[in-house]
Amino acid sequence: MNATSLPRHDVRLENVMKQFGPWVAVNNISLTINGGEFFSLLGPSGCGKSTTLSMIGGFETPNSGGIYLGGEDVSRLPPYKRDVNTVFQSYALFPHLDIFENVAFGLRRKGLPKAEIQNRTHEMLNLVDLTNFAKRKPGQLSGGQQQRVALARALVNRPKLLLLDEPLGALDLKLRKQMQFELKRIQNEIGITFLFVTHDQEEAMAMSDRLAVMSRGQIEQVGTPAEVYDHPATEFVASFLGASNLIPGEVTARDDDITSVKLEDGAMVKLPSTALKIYGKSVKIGVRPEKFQIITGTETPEPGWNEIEAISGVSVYLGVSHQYVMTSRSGRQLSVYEQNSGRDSPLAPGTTVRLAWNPAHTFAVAYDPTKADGE
Amino acid sequence: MRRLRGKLSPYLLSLPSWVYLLMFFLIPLGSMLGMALATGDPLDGYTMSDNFQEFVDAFTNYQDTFYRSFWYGTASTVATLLLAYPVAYWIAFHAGRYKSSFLFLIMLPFFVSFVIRVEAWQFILADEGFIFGPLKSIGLLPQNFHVLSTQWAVIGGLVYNSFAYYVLPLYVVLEKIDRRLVRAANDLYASPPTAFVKIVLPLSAPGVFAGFLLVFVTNVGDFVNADILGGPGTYMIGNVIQDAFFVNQDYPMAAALSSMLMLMLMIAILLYSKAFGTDAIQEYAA
Amino acid sequence: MSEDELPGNSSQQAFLRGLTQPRLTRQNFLRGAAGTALAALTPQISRAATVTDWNAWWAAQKPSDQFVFANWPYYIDVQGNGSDHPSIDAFTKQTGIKVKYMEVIQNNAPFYAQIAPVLKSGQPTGYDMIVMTNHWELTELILQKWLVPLWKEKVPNFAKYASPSVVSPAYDPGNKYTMAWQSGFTGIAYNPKLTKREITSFEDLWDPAFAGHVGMFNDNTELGSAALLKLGIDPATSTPEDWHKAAATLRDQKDKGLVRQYYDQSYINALQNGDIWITQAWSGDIYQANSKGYKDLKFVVPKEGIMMWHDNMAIPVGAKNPLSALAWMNYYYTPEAAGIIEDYINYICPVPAAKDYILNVIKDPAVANSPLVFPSDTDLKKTHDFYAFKSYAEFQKWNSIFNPIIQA
Amino acid sequence: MSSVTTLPATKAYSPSRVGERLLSFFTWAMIAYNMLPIAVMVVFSFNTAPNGHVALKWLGFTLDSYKHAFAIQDLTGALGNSLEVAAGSALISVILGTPLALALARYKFWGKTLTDIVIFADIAAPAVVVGASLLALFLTLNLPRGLLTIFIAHVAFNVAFAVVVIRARVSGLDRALDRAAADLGATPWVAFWTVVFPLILPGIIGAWLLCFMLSIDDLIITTFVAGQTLTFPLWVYGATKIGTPPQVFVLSTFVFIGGVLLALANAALSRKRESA
Repeated sequence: MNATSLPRHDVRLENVMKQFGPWVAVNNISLTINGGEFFSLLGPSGCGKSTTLSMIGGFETPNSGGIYLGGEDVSRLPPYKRDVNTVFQSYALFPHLDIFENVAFGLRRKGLPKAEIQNRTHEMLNLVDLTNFAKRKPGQLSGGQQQRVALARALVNRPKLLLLDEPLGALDLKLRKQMQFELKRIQNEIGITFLFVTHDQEEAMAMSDRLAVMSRGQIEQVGTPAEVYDHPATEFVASFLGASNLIPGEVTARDDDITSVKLEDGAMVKLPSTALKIYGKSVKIGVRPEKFQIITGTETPEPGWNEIEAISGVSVYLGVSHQYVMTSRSGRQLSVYEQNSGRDSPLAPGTTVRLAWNPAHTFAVAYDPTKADGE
Repeated sequence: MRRLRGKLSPYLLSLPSWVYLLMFFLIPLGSMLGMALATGDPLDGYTMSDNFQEFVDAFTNYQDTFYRSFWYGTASTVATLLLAYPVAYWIAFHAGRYKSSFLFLIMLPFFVSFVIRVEAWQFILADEGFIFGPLKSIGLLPQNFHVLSTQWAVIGGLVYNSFAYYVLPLYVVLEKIDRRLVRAANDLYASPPTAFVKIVLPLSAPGVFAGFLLVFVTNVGDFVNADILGGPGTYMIGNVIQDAFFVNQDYPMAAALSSMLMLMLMIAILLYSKAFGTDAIQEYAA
Repeated sequence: MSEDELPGNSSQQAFLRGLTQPRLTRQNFLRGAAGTALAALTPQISRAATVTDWNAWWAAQKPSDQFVFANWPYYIDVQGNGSDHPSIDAFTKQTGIKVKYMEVIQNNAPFYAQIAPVLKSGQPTGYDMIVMTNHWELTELILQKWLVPLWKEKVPNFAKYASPSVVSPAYDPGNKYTMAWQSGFTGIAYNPKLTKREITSFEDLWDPAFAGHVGMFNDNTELGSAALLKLGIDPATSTPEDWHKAAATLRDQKDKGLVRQYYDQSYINALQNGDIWITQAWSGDIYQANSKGYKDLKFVVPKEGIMMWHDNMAIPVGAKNPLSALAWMNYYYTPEAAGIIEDYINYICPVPAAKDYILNVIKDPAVANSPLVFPSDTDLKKTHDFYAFKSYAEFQKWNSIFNPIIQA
Repeated sequence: MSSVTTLPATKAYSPSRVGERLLSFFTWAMIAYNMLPIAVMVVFSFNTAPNGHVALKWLGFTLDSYKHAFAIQDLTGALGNSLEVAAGSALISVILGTPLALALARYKFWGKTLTDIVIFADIAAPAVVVGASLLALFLTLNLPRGLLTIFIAHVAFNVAFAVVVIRARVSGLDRALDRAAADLGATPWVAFWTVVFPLILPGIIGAWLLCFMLSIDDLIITTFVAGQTLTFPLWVYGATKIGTPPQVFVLSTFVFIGGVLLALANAALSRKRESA
């Protein structure tokens, strides 16, 4: 298949809203996915990501707002009139049809000439490496093979957009990793826009060019995996993408470069002003567990690094690292990862240490101290 | 437009059956009730009146027959349950890959007409038939002994005819029970009988009740078993209704009796659907 | 034959009929839908018996080459293993008329109940000839004007061959509507091997030694009449008081567990199988059973007397082939046809001359000389007639006394 | 993993082994009991019947009744009527029932509970009541009783069974399959015929078979609405009164064998379909 020749289409959602009775599933979201992009919608179950996907696929109609595919408004087109294809979570392979017929299903609906159906189907089976399975029924295939059939069945139609609804959820860990690369490879090869829905943050980060984190029917943040991970815009994003330590504090000084924050236990920390997009006085500053450096005894941190005091608790050995649960002076539990490169034996519980980190690795999210602390 | 069609589709899909059931099930039942309120005789015709007396008469005249029908219905259903449960249990839990073969064996009698099956029992149980005849001639049974024409023959016939109808719903529920639950119970110190009583039996309750209802309702309204296998004093309400229609032409009485029977059974059905929901009952009815 | 003649030609009649006969109107339908199924059962629906000039009606009938004959099972000669009836074949050969012979009548009341609503709604029953016993149902058919008055000029053989016992009977004076098919006795049959003694009286049906093996009829006319005879009462002249007495003795019989079952024709099966030892019985059935291998079975004329009944051919209104039906009646009233049939069914033949035919042509002296098939005058003196109901109320009275015995 | 723990466990309980034996014996005994009347029917169809009725006593083996299997025209005709009504009413029931089964299995709609109750009432209503009320209706409509009314009545009680059986099959169907079909360009109509229908077809066939069997077996309801038309059960019921001709047993044996073969063929076919 001459994949690179396929045109790339962007997808635009404008103020899309979907309600089921009183329940607002998708609340007024707007989003642009660039043509040829591998884009992920990430969020916990019930956040509205599947509903969003359903609306783009045409299985649900938005109550308001518009969905544009390559500039064309498709929001009210039924699924069978949209150039969008889906890889379903359960694959939804037709159990009564063999693999060839499953893949050829969409082409037959378009009424293409027989020869072309033959060619394109075989080409696609070849791409997903299932040529020898053409005459089998879906029930006779393994999970990974079924997944590839589902992919082939969708891609063979050369859609403007491919929707993937948690397609790897049913696979075991090893196969999942393998399929992540496989998907990435195919997407690179054919260049179609992929919209991938998942609740697995690692998967989303590993595969996406950009991703959107959703919560309660709204988009919390859109960006590249690194942007979203390193500088989460909200407390929700911070905690949903990996572990993070969030400590409340108050901004004491702020200039163009550096902002100073006084933490709840009295420690003063600095962070780049660019990391602080909020202008309230109360903030929570965040540090990822792997950014901490553990300093014991008389060691000194790198100059200019932030530093707080903590008491080490239980630790877990993970091969590449040790994970500690530590307690700050104000009694807050902190998660700390240390590479297993220096220390011979883990810190004994009860050891008083200092945790230091580079101010550039600090982020901050809004904090309303009048509300109960969520942590 | 599409959304409208989406909303309408369940109604469009139900419409044909609904129209049919309305015309040939619900309306006739309604007319039945109407007819029960009529007065008159076959020579001069009937007129509508609000004659509830017919219901009173139906009950007072045929009180015993009602009781008897319900007694036969209950006895035969309980007996069928006791016979069908172990069989369904064994097939579901021990028949392994021959499950469907056993179910097929259970279903086999359905391939022979109901009347012929009942008639075959008349053959089997005949006083001088191939079972009792020899027993009598060697003196094991008194000359006078007979099973036919007694209530036991009628109940026995009902049990025979409902056996397969009861095995199937029981099998459906039992088959669904996760065998690991029994293992878990055994693991938690339940002996096999205890595990059965505490785990299997409660989980199979919906099938027990659904089957009970279906078999009970069918048996209470039957008249063929009583007619072919019964004797004097085994008249069931079905026989009386049939007579009222075909012998005495007392249409209002026939209608009143039918309405009362339907009413009593509907109460039982509604109680059931309140307790277990209507979905479940259809599932086991299949 | 005609009663109230309508003036004018037949098209005018049709017009008048159109005015008086209801069609299925929307209103009618809605009334049905609204909750009453009575439309067909109410007098507003006028009957098919709107024919008033039967002479004209008969004159308008065209000959046909078939007719539908509804009869009781095993009530005609049979050859071979199935549905071969030599008498019918001979009739078809003679007249070119095919007979659709249907054994659909198990008992008078159910059959009447089957056809009555049809007749009431003015539709044809589908039968051109039916056979009914001289019970209430036949009386009702006549009262309802649901039988076609016979055109007797077409049945000359009746006058020529009919036995006096079936000419102008009380239930149909002048044979206006009916001609007898067979007559018969209702007496007692028993299996001497099982009763182990001879039976002579209706009292024997109440013998506790036979508990659980006594058969009685579920036809309440037959049932009640047997009890009346047992009490020494002539059914034909009995009173409601007598009926109550009869019912009491029947109830006693049932409560003591004597009765095995109240049978329709199935009693013969039960008797042959040994389920019942002694039973009310129809003479011809026992004759047939004897000739088919159940030689032990015996029929007795009890000392109290015996019931005699008549099964009658009649043409229901709406019949499509009445002329063919008449042709059959005429054919039946010949010594040959009656003889062939009689030799097989062995009830009481309405054609005495058939005796010679059976004796000389068929050469079956057992039947020809049987006093039950061709009874002597002395035998006929022992017979009783059923009580003839004068109204529906009277019939209901009888029902209300005897039905509870069967049903409860 | 689980086999390691369970294998010794099952062997350890010897009482349950005894119980299992007893149960298995009981099951076989019940199957024998279940089959007894059929065995009687088949055996006695070979009994000599000198007077045209099946005799209680064994009078000797004969094939006569098989040679004259179709000698009783009324009986053969009645069997023909029965087959006709059963096949036709089952077909109509399935055609009416399939859409309703789809609606009940796939939609929530106003009146669904009521529909459920009506369907169940139709299954559970005593046959005498259904028969009697239909007779009353036909009388009201001046509809002559015959094949047509038998047909109408049989559809009336079969529809509910068709709905229940097909519905079970539809419920087991993954809704994502519909979505997938639509996603791949199939209109709802095409999606139904290419995906849903082939997948619920076994259910539809099963429903048809059930309806066919219920119909061919029905006596009680048919008694009321048959008029002068005879079906096989009606004829047989009439014949029980005066003795059953051996042909009844012979034809029933044919029907039995035919039914069993049909069911086996269906089972084999669906097994093949599922495994292929």
